[in-house]
Amino acid sequence: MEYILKNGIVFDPKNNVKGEQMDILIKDNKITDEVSSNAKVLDVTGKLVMPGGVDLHSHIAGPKLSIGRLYRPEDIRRGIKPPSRNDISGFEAGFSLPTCPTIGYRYTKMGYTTVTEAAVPPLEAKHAHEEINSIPNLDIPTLTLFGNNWFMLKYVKENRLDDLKVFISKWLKLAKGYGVKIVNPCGSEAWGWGKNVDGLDDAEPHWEVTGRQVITSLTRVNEELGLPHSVHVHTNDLGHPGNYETTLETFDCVKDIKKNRNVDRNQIIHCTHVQFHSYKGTSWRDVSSGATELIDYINKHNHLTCDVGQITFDETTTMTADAPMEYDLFRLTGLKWANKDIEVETASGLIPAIYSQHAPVSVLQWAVGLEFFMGVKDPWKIALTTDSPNAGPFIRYPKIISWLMSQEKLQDMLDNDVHSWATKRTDLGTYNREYSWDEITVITRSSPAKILGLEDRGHLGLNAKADISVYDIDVDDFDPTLKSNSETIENKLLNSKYTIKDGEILVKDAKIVKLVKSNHIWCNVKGLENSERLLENRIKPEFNKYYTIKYENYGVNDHYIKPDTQVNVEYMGENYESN
Amino acid sequence: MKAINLVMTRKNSIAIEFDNILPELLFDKSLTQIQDSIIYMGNKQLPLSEFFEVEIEGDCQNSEDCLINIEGDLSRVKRIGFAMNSGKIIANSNVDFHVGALMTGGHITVNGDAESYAGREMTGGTLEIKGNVKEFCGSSYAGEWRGMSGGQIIIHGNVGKQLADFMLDGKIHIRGNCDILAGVHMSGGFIQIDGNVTQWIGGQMKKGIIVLNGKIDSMLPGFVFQEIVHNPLINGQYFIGKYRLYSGDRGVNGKGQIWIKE
Amino acid sequence: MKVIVNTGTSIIQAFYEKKGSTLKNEYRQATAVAFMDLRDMQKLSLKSRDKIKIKSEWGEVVLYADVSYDAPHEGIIFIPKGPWANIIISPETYCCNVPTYKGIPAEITKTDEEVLLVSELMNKVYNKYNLNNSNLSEKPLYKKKGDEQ
Amino acid sequence: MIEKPIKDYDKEVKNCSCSYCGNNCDDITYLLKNDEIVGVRHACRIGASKIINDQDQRLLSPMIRNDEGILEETTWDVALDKTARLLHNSTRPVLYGWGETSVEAIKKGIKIAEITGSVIDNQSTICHGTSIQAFQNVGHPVMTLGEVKNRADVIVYVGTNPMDDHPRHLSRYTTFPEGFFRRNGRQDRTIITLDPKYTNTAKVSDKWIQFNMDEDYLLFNALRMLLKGEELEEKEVAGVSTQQLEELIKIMKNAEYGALFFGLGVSQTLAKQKNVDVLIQLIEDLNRYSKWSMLPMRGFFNVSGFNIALTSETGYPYGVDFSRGYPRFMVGETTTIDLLNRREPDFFMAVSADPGVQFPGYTIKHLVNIPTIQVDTHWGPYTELSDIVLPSTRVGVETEGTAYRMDSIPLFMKKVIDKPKNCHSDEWILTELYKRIEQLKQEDE
Repeated sequence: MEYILKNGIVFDPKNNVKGEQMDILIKDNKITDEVSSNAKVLDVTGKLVMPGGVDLHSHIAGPKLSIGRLYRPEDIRRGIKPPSRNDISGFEAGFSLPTCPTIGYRYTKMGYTTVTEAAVPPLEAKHAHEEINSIPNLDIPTLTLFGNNWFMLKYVKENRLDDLKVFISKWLKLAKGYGVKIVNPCGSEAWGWGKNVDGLDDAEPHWEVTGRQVITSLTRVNEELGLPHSVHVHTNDLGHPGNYETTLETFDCVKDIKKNRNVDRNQIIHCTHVQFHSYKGTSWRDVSSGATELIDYINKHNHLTCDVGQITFDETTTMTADAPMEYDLFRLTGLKWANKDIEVETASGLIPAIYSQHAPVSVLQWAVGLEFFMGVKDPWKIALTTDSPNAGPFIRYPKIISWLMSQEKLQDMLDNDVHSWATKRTDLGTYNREYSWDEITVITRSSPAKILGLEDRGHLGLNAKADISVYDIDVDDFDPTLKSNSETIENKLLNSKYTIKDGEILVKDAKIVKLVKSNHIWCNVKGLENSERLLENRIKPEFNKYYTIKYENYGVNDHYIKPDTQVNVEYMGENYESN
Repeated sequence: MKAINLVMTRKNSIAIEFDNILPELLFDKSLTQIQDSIIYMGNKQLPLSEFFEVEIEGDCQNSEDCLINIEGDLSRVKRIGFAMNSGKIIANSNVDFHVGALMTGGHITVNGDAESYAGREMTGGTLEIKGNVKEFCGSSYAGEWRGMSGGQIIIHGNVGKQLADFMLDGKIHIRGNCDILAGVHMSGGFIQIDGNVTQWIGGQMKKGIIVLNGKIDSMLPGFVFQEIVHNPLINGQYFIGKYRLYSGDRGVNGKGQIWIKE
Repeated sequence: MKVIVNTGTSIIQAFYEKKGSTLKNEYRQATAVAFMDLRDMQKLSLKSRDKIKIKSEWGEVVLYADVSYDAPHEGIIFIPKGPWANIIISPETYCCNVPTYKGIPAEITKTDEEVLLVSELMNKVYNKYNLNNSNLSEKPLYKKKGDEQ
Repeated sequence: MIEKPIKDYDKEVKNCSCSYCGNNCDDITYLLKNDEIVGVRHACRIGASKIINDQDQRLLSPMIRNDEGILEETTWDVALDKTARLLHNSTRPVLYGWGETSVEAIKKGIKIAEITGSVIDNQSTICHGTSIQAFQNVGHPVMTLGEVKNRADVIVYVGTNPMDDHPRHLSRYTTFPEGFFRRNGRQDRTIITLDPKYTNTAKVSDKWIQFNMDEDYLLFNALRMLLKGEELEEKEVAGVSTQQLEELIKIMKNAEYGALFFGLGVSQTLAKQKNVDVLIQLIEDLNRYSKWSMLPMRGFFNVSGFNIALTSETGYPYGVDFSRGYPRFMVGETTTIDLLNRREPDFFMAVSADPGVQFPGYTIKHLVNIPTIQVDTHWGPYTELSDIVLPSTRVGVETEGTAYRMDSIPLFMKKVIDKPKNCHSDEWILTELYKRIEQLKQEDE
């Protein structure tokens, strides 16, 4: 199929297109520069055109979601929407814990085409992929949890990085994972005994390995393999006042590790939901923002990127492999607590969270997130996330954009809506920045795509994937800086005029018109097959002793990942960029 | 004052759902509009006139002055007064699930028994049931830790198990007896039971007050006897007689009060 | 004699159930059994595998009696879950969706009546198709295609 | 019942997943001769009986009751068309079962429920539904079984008898195996059973605490108090001496890693979900002092998979009512036993489940008055009440598919032998039904 997307106002930061009126040509699933006379014209004169949205960190499939839905029927009820008569999508259910189909409907309507599931334990990877099969309309890479895996801990402890490299390469194949996720390294393992680790250099009591060792080892291995994405790190001490120092140390601990020569991205470490890791103080009474120091570091260094994890003032659900932190939250709030320890690999925890604009701590967290948006100068180093649903459900992205684009709106909130900690305990009030559409495009499309190493998307250049979103906003006649327009921004961005994925129109005029199967994106390292076989033979006896399923039944069978995109990486030995 | 009189003409073993039959939805509607109101029966949607004869008396300007009077065997009519906010409903029969659940205002009288889930998660208004009520009266819905938070429930007969789970606020008055597990997880509000209770009252209770004028077989170990008070003043009301005050549940460091008449 | 009935899984009943042998005598032998306190059996002068009739508010059924080694409680009997126990248990869920499988008050008497096979029992108790019990047995009763009409 | 070792076989298939209980043991070896399973290694007795089952009781052809009330063989087209029409024309249909089929089939079932406005429900409704209600109310602290194997030094079984119901639970997952931090297996662990009955599990435990039936709620309440350091005035709670309770709580508090498993003895007795509710809170409290997790002992091999699949698709774990086109879940109202007790359903289909074995007689009586469909592999009590019988295949033996273990670990179950000629998988049957119902819906429009 061929289309001409005509006369839109196009934002394509990677290709330096900043709001030019132009046509985008689509042939089959790619952007092209020539179409035949059969091409169908979609007139979008004056409308906002961007590449399809890319979310680099969200929780949309796998065991945490299942537990969440199972134990929060009150959240499911809150998001019930009967099927509409003139839409081909079905009913919706769930607010912070949407059902699988609902996730697809809501993201597509927002113009998103790629969403990363950020934490999958390999043991339950089949489950995550099975759920992805029920989510329509997205491309979904999954990040595989390694930060507390016993084999990893053993190799790190014994400094066997070659084995670790082969292990990661093999395990990504087994889990059909895209990249390496590290969550509270060593802390979730310590949770096996009801404990946590305190900071980057507190060794896990049994393994005597520290978070620092895990992060640096996995970063080295990630770069040696040349995986498209860098290590994706949820640093130690999440949600603890005073944790910004750990975060700073984490930023710094990998800075001398060399980046693989073949990768497109700039960073060697991606630190996720930094908002939760940027607090000063010793308790929730004397807590204040530590964002300024972290922002300063990010502005001065190029080896790291981050996403925000912006608070949105909702009743939502927190879910993370950082299980000890969730128990702390349970002690703090007394709300119903869910926990799941997963043998040999990780733990996870969940708890409902109520972020209120009247509660000092929530407001501090909200302001810290916005500080990052305001303070990080280069938008290519940052991505918009809410760590959905942890800080807020993903359907709040448009609301966040409305705050970022209007100082008037933000100031009004600071003056009238939110608790005074926002200005008293953070530097948010000192910024005076308004995001342009170009910058919004970067933090919701181009930057996350680049950070993920998915070069075919996040832009509209020749041969890029034809993933495009069009919003019913007349760019030249619309002032996003006005407070009075912030609701319009939210509504228009929630309901795209067109969402096009792989050259197919999925949404038209805010209605879903087509449902397609989601695509599983995973990373396949080539060139280590022999080493993998040897490692497998060594691992098997241990595996069968300490897991409770057989190694032979462990991996994700191919039929769970149809259709898939296999991102092939040729292993080329040590192949680093020179500094 | 406008009265909408509904007389049942057809009863089914498959229950029907009355979500749309509320004063605030019908007070300004014409006879035909009311007759055409959607009633749910299983996977079918049918007009009210399939099941009821409708008659209107008088007129009103707002829903507060609207009364819906329902006659016939309503034991298979669910959701009477569900999420109602104003006006009055009188059901002259036994009623099915969810009567007065989620109501925020207005007045419901049931001249008969009610099935389970009466007055669940109510936030305002009055629900009065002249007969007995089954399980989960005044409780929260599955998963919700914020239960009934306002309004009052008056039950003339007996109630079943798990009364007022997770109650936060509001008043419940039971004139009859009460089965096990009343006031579990309660963290506020006031329950008065005039009849007897078998056991396990107030388990995991954090706050709130339960007054028991009848007898109880045994108390949970989490409740500690405090004192005997003559004619105590509880929740702004004097209770005549000698009352034993217990506090608990210690298992949750609770400060709930249970007053039991000697 | 008045008793309290508990029902639940037993390993032998589960063995024949999972094997798919519910119509057969071995399933009846494993499942249509009331496991009793020896003292209770003596009170009714019951030997192992004697037959008793058990009656509750919900129905009555004939079972074999046998000695329990797990529940040495007078007045309490255990019946493996299955079509026989179902007849006497309480359907009441108290709005919690699970019927009452345990703690059912019932009365037992010695009897000479037969313990029925599953097919006979289902036909006699529920009588959905009004069949003649003498045609029913351990073998499934059905008409093959092409059988003479 | 003693089986001799099988020597006469020509093929071994290893690492098969058992299709009996929620243990889903995936280390089973099938022994085949001439493409028939003649032996099973590693499985427990019940698992083996499920795998090598009774072939002369097999449902082999679709059947419909004739005028005399006798089931008569028919073609798939006739049986499926009739089923589709009955379901399509019904007002309050119930689709029940699902515990012993694959997630792939379950997902088809959910789709059918959605387009027909049915209630879809599984065996949770008669087993651990109450446990799920408690999870919903107060929390869900669980683990995978390997955590127990590798770490647990204290294991408590409450109201469950795995030695009979989940025979390999102790030997494969919890008590006997060597674990990473428990090198001596059984010797490194303390096993405690709380049960009114002296069960086979109690018999192999280090400690058996007998409590009064139906007083679970009281017992766990008292334990919570003791854990908080409060003293009990009572000398005895629920038939257990206070001293014994104090000893128990001391062991639990001092555990390095504790695991608690509970069964229907907790979820089906008097206080039902509130028993589990307070038990969960006890586990939550214990985590202040030590590490504790819990898990319900799920019965059928994929009862947990149904809960997961249904939450993925609809948000709710069981008892989902699609009568309004979107999911509603209301315990006691949209659940199978309650609906049948109220005589509401006008259509009933059981897929891989036998209500004749599972439901109270009073409940079953309504099945006499309405159309009933059976989709299953074997003749059973429910066949005797079924108007239409659709013979299906055995997952993990004749059909592949996904199942979830009691701790929600997904397993892919193999197809090892061919199905009987005229049987079809549940997934196939439901796909065919779906197509026919879609067709009928289109004809209506």
